[in-house]
Amino acid sequence: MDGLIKAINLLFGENPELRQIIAVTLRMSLISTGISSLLGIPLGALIGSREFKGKHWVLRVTNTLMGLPPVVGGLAVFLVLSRSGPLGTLKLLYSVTAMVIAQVVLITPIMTGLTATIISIPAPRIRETAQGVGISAWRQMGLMVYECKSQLVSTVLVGFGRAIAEVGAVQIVGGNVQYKTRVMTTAIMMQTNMGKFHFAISLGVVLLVISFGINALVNYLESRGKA
Amino acid sequence: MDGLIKAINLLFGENPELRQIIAVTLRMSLISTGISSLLGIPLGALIGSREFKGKHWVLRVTNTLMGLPPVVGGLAVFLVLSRSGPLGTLKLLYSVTAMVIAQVVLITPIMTGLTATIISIPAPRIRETAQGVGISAWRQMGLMVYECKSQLVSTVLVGFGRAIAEVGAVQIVGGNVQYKTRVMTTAIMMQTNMGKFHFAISLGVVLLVISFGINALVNYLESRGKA
Amino acid sequence: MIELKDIKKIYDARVVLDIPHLVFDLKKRYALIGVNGSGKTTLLRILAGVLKPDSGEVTSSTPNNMGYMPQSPYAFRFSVEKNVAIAMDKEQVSKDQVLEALKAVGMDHLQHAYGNQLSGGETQRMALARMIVKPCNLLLLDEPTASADIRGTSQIEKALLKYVDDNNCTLILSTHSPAQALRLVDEVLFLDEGRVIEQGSAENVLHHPKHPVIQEFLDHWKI
Amino acid sequence: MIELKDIKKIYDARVVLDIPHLVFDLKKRYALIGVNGSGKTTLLRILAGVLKPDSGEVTSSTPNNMGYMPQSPYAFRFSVEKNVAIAMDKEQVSKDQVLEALKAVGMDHLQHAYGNQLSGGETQRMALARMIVKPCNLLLLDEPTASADIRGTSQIEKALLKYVDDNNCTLILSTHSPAQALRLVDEVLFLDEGRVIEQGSAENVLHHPKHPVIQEFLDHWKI
Amino acid sequence: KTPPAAKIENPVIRLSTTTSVNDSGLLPYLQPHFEADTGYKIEITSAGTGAAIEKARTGDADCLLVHAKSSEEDFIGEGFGEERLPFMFNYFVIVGPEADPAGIKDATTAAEAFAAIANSGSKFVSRGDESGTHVKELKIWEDAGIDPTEEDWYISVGAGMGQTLTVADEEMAYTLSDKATFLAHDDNLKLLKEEAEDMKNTYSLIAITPERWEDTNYAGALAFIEWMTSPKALDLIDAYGVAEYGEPLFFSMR
Ligand SMILES: Nc1ncnc2c1ncn2[C@@H]1O[C@H](COP(=O)(O)OP(=O)(O)OP(=O)(O)O)[C@@H](O)[C@H]1O
Ligand SMILES: Nc1ncnc2c1ncn2[C@@H]1O[C@H](COP(=O)(O)OP(=O)(O)OP(=O)(O)O)[C@@H](O)[C@H]1O
Ligand SMILES: [Mg+2]
Ligand SMILES: [Mg+2]
Repeated sequence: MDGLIKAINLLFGENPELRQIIAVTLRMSLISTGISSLLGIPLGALIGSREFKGKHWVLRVTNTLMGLPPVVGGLAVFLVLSRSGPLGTLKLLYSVTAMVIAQVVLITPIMTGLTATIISIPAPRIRETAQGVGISAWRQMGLMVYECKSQLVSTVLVGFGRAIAEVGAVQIVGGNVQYKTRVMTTAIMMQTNMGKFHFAISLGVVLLVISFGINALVNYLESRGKA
Repeated sequence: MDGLIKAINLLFGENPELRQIIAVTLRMSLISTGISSLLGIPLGALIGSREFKGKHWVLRVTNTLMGLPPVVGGLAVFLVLSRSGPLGTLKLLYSVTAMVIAQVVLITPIMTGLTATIISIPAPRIRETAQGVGISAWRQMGLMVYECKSQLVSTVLVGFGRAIAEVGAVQIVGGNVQYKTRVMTTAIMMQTNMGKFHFAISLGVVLLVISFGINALVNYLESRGKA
Repeated sequence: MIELKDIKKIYDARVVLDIPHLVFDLKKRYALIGVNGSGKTTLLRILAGVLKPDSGEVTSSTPNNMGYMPQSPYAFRFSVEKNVAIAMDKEQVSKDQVLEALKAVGMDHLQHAYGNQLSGGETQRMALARMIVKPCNLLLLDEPTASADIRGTSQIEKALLKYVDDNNCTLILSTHSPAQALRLVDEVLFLDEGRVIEQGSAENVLHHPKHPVIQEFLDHWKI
Repeated sequence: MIELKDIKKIYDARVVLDIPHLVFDLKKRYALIGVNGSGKTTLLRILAGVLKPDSGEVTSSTPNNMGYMPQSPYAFRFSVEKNVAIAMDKEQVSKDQVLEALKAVGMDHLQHAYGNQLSGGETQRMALARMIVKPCNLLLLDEPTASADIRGTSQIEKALLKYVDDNNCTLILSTHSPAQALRLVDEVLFLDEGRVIEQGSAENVLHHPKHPVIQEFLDHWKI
Repeated sequence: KTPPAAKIENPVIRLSTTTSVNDSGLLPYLQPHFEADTGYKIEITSAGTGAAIEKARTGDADCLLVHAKSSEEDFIGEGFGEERLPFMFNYFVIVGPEADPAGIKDATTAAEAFAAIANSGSKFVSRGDESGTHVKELKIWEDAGIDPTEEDWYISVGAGMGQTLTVADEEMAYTLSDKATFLAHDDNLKLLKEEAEDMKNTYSLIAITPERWEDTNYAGALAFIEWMTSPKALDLIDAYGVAEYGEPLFFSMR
């Protein structure tokens, strides 16, 4: 309770830091969800919409990558972006960009796998009809995505949930640098390590409220889109 | 490379610790995935199979909880299980049971949300047919789950992926106690903290291989089940 | 007696069903006829309780033990046998009864096949077996023979008449075949744009329709 | 000329299609007739290339610009207009053409309705409009009027004949109506348990069948 | 020498400690000796100093091993712990890039070194997590008469020592670290400044009072403290790290 009041004070009071942290959090989560969706949905649709040799193995690998430990994914990105890594010269480490990259690595397999699972349900019927009028495999894929729109919106929200809730990777590649790459989860982690458990939980509640707001907004936009 | 060799040595060499860590990891991930599935799939089926007032809000809340930051979930479980918490007398903190509880808190919303999304696709048609022969709403739910079996198996694998990959919550409630609650991810985290990145990554690769094995096994069992 | 009062179903400002008053007598057989989109399925779904009308209500003089077969029945991913047995309560399931129902619709040879792998006509027949495997006193069938071949249609019609007789059952079905209506039912309801524009004995409505729309429609009735 | 050689389709050790040799001449009209499960859909799907036979091959003397309508065509969650237009390449889409095709099957009044909210017969008609909105030289239709009402059936048959004439198109359809076969096609292939047991002019096969199975089958042909 | 296990009522001791003692490998190194000598089993959980103390507050530890004097005194003042027993120490060190752009090697005190860093505008990574190390760092800035918090060369990461060292390594920046963590951490940083008295880092043991939670293993905590302060344990501590790093990581206080 005390922690919650403190968090709300931080949020609406004089101290602008929480607002700044929320801004970075949203920027990072939204951009990485966007990029992951743009990569994962087409890829998942590709896998889910067609029958091909080795599909089983592709699905297994995707499923496995869905369980890539964030710390490991984060470390891999770290090693690539680090000074001694192949992309070290870009000096991206400890930036929001680096966090977005790590998130994209983690979320894209999730978007891919879930999309493939969902698309595979109506795929056979759509394929038969679409092939019958000579629609190219690419356009078929597009039609399948369209037909599963509302389920895929849920998938995007799952991705967003992961992005906003993740801490391991973001901590490693973002570094939790104050005023720069500190996001809600790394701030929560920091409070936790400082033993301020209730304050950490309160920040968590603030994060959930934001998350819920985004969910409600997306659902509202989607239901309006249905007309 | 060096790290990988070291990890493999640890795995197959004299040192039995890695094997013990893997055993704890599997025990924790499998049990928590099992419990979450037993809770989340029926709950998701309940939500996905019916039309009721406020369904939208239930879905939004579920979606939001899918994005519960592991650290926050872990902290909440910590505060409940801690000696000063309501369930302190059970002395569950720093045990595999505590880790399982935290994982269940984190994974159940995911299982619920994904199940609801998937079940909602064939639900209307199944409902019309089943209602037409007087099948109770409960049995209808069972039929829907059955019809989505292979998609729900994917969902369970998603849950397992989360369970085996999660570190934040498990660290807080499990405490990373050697020979007791140390799992792959907390071990990886520890190596990371010591700057032993390549060794950490190698442990991550070992974890992914295990994950892949479980995936392949489940897929194999499932495809055999189809006959 | 099943009575409909002021039933209306509206989709996007389009009235697809509008029935001020309609009565189905018990133990009688009815056919719904009308062009595509005239509201047959909508009416059956409302009677079956799987669709809520936007206004009005359906009342019944006796408690109904109802069976309803949708236009595209769902076939589950398990054996045909089991697909039929789902209609029965777990304790009641009798292999003989299931097999008998399958025989009646000419599907006994496929009892072990997977429901979801059947052909169109086979699926419809299986769904019919599911309806007649247990007793009911109100049977609602949406185009029950649309996908059946002509031999199958004969067989199904015979099975249906037997079932309705055995169970003293009220039958309401929709069909695109006036000939089938003449063979199966007592009364025909002709639907047009969501309204029942004529109701009467099958003979009267299909051979001596009063309404010019029906006359024009029946001009297309060929062999 | 479309030639099938040694075509076999086997599901779980059951041979559902077995065609040692079969030829379809170009610009001719064919009907597949047979009981449920005799293999009509399987044959059409193999001809359409949406199903791979377990052995044998289909060869064609000329490149085919093929159109195939499945037994349960898919209706997309957008307008009827757009559902029809998906058959055309993006650049070609002409509103007039779409409307014309919809008119031909009696669906122009529903052009703005959602495809996935149509009735059974409406869905089938829309799917037919999708087939005839653009030219093709091989048209494969699986029970194209199974869900259509009798007026709709007349209308569709007229539209189909016109389309086939206009496009000089080979037509292969399946049907459960011998009468429809007589009205629409030159040749009938009678399928039984996956085999073509008789092939010949519609008149011969349906009025003077040689095979006793067909004779027995046609006994059920009523008005 | 092993006392019979039957005499021990509750054989499990929950020790809450900071990452530095655990990740440096000291505790895992001492643990088997302690367990063999006393028959107790010790469960070590490590976290940031604040969290480590907080876990003792919530009753989830029997014994505390930390290095933050004022927090420890608060803890005892609130009646959670019995007595603070300093038993070993090491030194904070200033580490940085090998090139040492600020030239802190020539500084005589830590404050002087910090001033040199500030003057050269070289990057400095701060733990920023209110840990003992962070508090020490702020104290040195104060001594140097500099407020770095608004400077753009000052990177506050809010993280543990290991992560802070990683950031410093990547950013080619300076940072203040405890020596043990620095030596155990793999990086390219160089130890540039090692001070005596004003950079001392003292570790203490605190037994949690059994008054609050009746099942607190007070006897176990006392046994652990007794063993840790025994000549044998102190010798082990003084020897730890010599083989690997050529010098001890911790120094016992006798
Ligand atoms: N995927 C499948 N797996 C197993 N059996 C199948 C599968 N698809 C079709 N069959 C079987 O093959 C047989 C032929 O099916 P097909 O759909 O070709 O029949 P049809 O002549 O079109 O029947 P209908 O008149 O009912 O449409 C049927 O008995 C059917 O059960
Ligand atoms: N969910 C819906 N949304 C909008 N319109 C609908 C919906 N369901 C049905 N309709 C429309 O209502 C009308 C009546 O549909 P219904 O299914 O009752 O027709 P029907 O008489 O059964 O036709 P058919 O002979 O083709 O089966 C149709 O024009 C259909 O397009
Ligand atoms: Mg209908
Ligand atoms: Mg067929």
